[in-house]
Amino acid sequence: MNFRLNEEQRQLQHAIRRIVGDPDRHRQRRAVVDGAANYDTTLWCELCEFGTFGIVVPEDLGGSGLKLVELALVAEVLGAAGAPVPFLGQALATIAVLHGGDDDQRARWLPGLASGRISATVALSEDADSWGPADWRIAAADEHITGRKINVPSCEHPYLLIVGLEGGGLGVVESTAPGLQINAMDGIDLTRPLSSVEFDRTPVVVLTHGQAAARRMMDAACVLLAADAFGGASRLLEMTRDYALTRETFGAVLAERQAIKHQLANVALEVEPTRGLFWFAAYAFDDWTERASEAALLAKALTSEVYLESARMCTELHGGIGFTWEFDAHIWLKRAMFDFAWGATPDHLFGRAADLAEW
Amino acid sequence: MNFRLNEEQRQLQHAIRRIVGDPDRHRQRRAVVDGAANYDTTLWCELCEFGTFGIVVPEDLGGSGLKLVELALVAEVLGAAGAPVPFLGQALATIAVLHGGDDDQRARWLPGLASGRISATVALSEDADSWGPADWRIAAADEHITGRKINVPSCEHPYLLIVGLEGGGLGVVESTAPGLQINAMDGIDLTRPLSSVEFDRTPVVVLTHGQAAARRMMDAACVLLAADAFGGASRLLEMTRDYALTRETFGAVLAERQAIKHQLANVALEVEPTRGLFWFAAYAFDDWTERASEAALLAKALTSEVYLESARMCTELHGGIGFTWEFDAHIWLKRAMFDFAWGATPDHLFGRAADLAEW
Amino acid sequence: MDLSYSPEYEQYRIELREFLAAYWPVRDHAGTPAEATAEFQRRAIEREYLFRHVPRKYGGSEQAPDFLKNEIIREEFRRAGAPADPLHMGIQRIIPVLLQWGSEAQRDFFIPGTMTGEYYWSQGYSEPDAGSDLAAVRTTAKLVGDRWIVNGQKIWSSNAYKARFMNALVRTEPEPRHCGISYLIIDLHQPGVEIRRIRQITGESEFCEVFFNDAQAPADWVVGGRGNGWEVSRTTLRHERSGFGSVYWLDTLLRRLIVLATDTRRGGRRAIDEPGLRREMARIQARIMAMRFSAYRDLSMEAAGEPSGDYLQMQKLYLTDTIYQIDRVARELLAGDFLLATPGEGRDGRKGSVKWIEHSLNNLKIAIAGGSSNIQRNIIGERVLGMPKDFVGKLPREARPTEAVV
Amino acid sequence: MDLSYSPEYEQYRIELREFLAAYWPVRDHAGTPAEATAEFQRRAIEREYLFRHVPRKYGGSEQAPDFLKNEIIREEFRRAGAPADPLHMGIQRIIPVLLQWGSEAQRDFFIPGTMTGEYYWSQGYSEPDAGSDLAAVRTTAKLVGDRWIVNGQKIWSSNAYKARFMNALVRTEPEPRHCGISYLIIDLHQPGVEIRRIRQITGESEFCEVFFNDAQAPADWVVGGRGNGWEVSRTTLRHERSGFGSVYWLDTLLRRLIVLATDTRRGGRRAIDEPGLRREMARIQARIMAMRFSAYRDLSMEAAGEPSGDYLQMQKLYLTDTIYQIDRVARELLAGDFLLATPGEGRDGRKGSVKWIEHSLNNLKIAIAGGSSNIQRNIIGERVLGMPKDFVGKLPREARPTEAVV
Repeated sequence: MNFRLNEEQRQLQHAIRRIVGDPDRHRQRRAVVDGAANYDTTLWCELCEFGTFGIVVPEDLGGSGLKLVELALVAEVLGAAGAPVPFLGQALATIAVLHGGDDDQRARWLPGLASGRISATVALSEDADSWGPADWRIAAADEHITGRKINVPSCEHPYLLIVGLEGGGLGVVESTAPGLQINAMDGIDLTRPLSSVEFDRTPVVVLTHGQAAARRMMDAACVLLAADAFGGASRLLEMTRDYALTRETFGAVLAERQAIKHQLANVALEVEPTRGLFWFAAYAFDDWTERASEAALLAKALTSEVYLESARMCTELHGGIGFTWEFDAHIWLKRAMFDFAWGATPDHLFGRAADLAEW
Repeated sequence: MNFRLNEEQRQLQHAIRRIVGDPDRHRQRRAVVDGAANYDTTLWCELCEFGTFGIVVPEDLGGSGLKLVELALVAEVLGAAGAPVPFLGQALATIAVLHGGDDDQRARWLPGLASGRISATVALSEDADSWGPADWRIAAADEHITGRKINVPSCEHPYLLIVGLEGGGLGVVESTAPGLQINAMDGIDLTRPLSSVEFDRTPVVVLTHGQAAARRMMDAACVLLAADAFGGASRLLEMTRDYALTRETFGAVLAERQAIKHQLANVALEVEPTRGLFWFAAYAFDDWTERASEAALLAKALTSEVYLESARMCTELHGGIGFTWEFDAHIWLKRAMFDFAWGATPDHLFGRAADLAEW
Repeated sequence: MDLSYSPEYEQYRIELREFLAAYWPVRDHAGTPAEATAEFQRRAIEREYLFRHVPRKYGGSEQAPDFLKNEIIREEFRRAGAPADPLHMGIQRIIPVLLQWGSEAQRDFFIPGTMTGEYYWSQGYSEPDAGSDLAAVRTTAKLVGDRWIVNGQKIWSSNAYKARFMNALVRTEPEPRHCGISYLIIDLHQPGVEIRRIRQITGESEFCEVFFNDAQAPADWVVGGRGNGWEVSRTTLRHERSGFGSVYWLDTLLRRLIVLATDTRRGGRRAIDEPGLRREMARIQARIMAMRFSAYRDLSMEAAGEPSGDYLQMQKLYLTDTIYQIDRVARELLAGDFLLATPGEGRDGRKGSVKWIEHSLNNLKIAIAGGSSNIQRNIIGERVLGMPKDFVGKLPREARPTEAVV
Repeated sequence: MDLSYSPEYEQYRIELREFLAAYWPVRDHAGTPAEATAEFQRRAIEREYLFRHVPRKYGGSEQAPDFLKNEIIREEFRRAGAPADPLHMGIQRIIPVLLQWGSEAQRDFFIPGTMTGEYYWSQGYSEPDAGSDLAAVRTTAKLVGDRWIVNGQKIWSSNAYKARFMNALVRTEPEPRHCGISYLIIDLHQPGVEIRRIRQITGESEFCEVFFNDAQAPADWVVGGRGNGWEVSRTTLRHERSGFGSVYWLDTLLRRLIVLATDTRRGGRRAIDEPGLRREMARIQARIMAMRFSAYRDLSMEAAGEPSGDYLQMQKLYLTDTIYQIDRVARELLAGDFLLATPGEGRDGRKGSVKWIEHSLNNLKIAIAGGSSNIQRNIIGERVLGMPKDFVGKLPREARPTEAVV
């Protein structure tokens, strides 16, 4: 037993950090935020080439046969980088097919999903107040669906849509199918745009083990968002610490003021322990499945709450500059809003964790 | 319209401050806390002589015909002083008879209550989780009652007990009545001890307008406890500020550390605005009765919560000395616990205020 | 202690209601809506309801301060939906400064146009490396003949892009820190001034950067004398302290929160029926009540000539915290709509959510602008509690003991 | 990353269980219960389950550090209700100090008696005017012949009234601040020592004041050399950093909170069925989970010889905050019982509440003892975030700029 990263995991994070650390990536993120681009397509290609989405896919289907821990470690780095790529949808769609597909379905889609040749996303919630399998109302009738999904993480050319179906199962819709309309929504997080999707008698392939896969996918969503939140919060804390060490007001740098030192210490105090929490949730997903849902719910709930609170404090500590569009802090503040709300808010998740615990 | 104290009100507070400010009073408070006495009987006599309990009693019944505002201003000063006197029971019993008695009942008891010649208290809750008229289960049958009340503010020789009755009315029991047994409870606040009272076919006089009076009395309890809480919190803040200005650690007084300055500023920020809140609640009790219950509930809920949080922070800022019995801070910490819990906790009161607001 | 209005004030209210009933909205007016409003305002000034603190000679109604009348005017104008005293910077801050510090010529020149709205103002205090630290001002003004030649840069000037004048702090004297600063009025419509709007995280661009490159100002546009800018500017800041404005605003926010909670369903039930949420909202209600009556108290004391209480010095931070508590409740209620810059897309009944997202970002602005929360805590610690001022920044850097970080 | 135990460790656990099943509780022992327990402990040391960090020559089992074995031992001893390594100060702190800094003679003299419990220790760091500021120590020890003559006063010494020895910081050298301090062992059973118990706000008297009036100590009872007391004491403090003890404790507290919430009724329903309360408890559960696995991570890294993470430096403050969150939930559930030092009087089923009141007061002690929360924040700010140390107190008072308070 040990609970630390092995050499491969450290190298994985190091490699992704190198990819997202390129100055071109920072420029592209800014271009996306300023509306000059929808995604960082270069980054997307590099991540695909690296095999990011094959991480959890078995080797015989074109992946590297690793676990959610490794994918979460990537999510952490992308969260820290504020990477404008449709990671979430692709990762969740891959997990859905992995756990929900029968042999044929897996063989048909997983190699493409793993390589990124097939881009994909997930269409789950139907209104602002609900996300989960129990709330899905679109029914597959005669292998067709009609209805509307919102808050769908978008990608430029989604080829596959994993759709939550009535009864808690999952369906696969190809974007070339008839009766499909995708409209951009006005998302607050410009690095992860959202769409609404209308289905009008659109052909659907129902995933054979969709119900079990849906629960797994929801757990994975929580883990990946918690990892993103931890990465983002850590990054903002670091940015703010660096700012406090250099920004001079009233004759002293901010960091020399004890009140500010303590405010940042309080942020660090909330952020750092959530690392162990999302690690455990990721670990439990594959290796301690009885605790997987509880850990995933708690990880997403606590970490996203901490992220949002930290982002507010860090932005506030920057003073006026933090409130400007030009300065990057708001990119993470808005990512924190995304992580807070996508897939259900902390209140909701804490409540479900309490139910699971059978208190 | 104005919302400030008039000259008489200022003089009233000044006079009470002079009474409680006598060094003998501090010594006696310490004696009570150390178990050498149950009350400060000298202080009690002085308050009675001063006419404290006649404040809200009409002049023709031996009082001074003032309002709850004046009584709350006294409660504030007693709260600041941590005065070990059975003020609460006496004040609430007087208000119960004032609002609930018919002419005969008022004439019989109010002059004695006003002068302090009749000492009295109120017996309301029957279990730890409920306080209010709707929860009272002791029924007056044939002018006798049987049952048990707990958390009764005690006084050395209570002559009258105002008892909450089934249906939300009030009864008066004389302590000389048969079938009455009073036992001390192990209260956390040593300056305001509590008793349980057993009635066994004990004669009771039902107050004619008891139901209306009970609601008024519960509102008054909230106002007086809010006033006590404001006074106590202000006093602790002042003590801690003074300590911070003199206590030297690591080469500087505590007050020179910005983190501590800000922690105390945060305490002041929570405490000071509750003054206007309890003033309004006291004012509304007599002069804006449609808003009286809402204001009383909110005042007690917010102020007692602020008191307890402030007391914890102030005690913590004293370091080790604050954790000693010998040092006075815990007297107010435990009074804060009393104000928090007696007459229902903030959660309960906020909930009732929301119900009143018909949200 | 008396919250009822005396007969005199009740009568005042009745007359005001009659006035409003008669003249607002303006009926049968031949001109544009703006002209109609202007006519209404002229009437209201005549009747002493507006511009009460401005002398008659400048077009005001020159009334003694009376916070009760102000309250009644505010309440009744609100009720009628009538345009009350404009709240923009020029009228709220410049006029009081000019009245206290300005020369006769300055008052005559600036006040009337400011009142009519012709002269719109923007404040020039902060600089890129100064932030809240006004004494660190580096923009200079040099007197050359009868003109000040201004060079430097201001930032966070609200709405400078649509303002005519700036009231700026500039360095005119050789003395260090705040001793060398003057309060100078600068015409923004001149070649030496360049204005760049700053985009905020909400996407709006209220704030501006203003660059001075040999911009000019007449020699006699310094207000309050050379080198007195620090003191003059502090007068102005004191006028930021409003009475009840924020309480009315919070009332509105809480009402909208209740609507949001009523319209939101959680687990098949109305969110507003959940005990925990009800408690949170009641706690907010209690804080609003505390604010209202604490302000009443302090203003009553001021009006009676007594030293006012401590609350008004805490008001801004208490407001900031209360606003944030509202936001924390709202963001959970918004749920999925919290993801959207324009929520409610495709669903009914929650259009109001749009403003909640703005609110959620804008309450950060409240925490930062007008003296950050940490500066507010310094003020409370020092002025209210009498604790010592920080000297960390006062010490020359070479005199600061250093020790290796462990 | 692997939370399962390897076969080797699983085997270790099985053997330990067998051991415990065989020897605990001690059966058919002729002596007193204390003697029976002592015999069990001797067996456990023999089998290398206890005193693993103590060399064999002093009676320990001299095992290499292995946090997994420690965990397994802890878990299984807990499960069996068997007496594990005593946690009192002597064993947790003195033995490591003596092992690292002590002379051979000191180790031989003090360690065996400490292990058997014969020598009970109390720590003498704080002084009335020093608090957490150990460098301000004023108790002196002067070497006269072959004896130290000790004069001064210590405070907050836990259980000094029942201790035999004190490990004290005393000033032996002329150098200022922490340079002149030595780590001296003092026998408390001598005429020059007076001990006064301090009553705490809970009514208990765990802490003591200790007065030295020409008390004596042998010349060679200084540990780690003269003037090195500061460094020696910091070694000790590092040993306060426990692994999972606090997590197990929080597990227990949360379980008891759930019982309390289940037994409490609010408005006719079980309190635990209220959504807001369930969320609060789940949030606490999340924090406990975060603590457990963050500690696993840092300890795994240490065990692998890597530089450990930052969590262990934050553990104490995170614990303090979590404990307080538990208290805030509990006090509302206790309702009227929160008024009572011994609640439950006259009602059934809530006897457990007694401990909640103690808990409510004692969690203040947690915030204060072992480095106050503000000191913890300094540590996090400086050591984890690399921000500068405060110099406010480092500056001579006459060098501090002063300015009149506004």
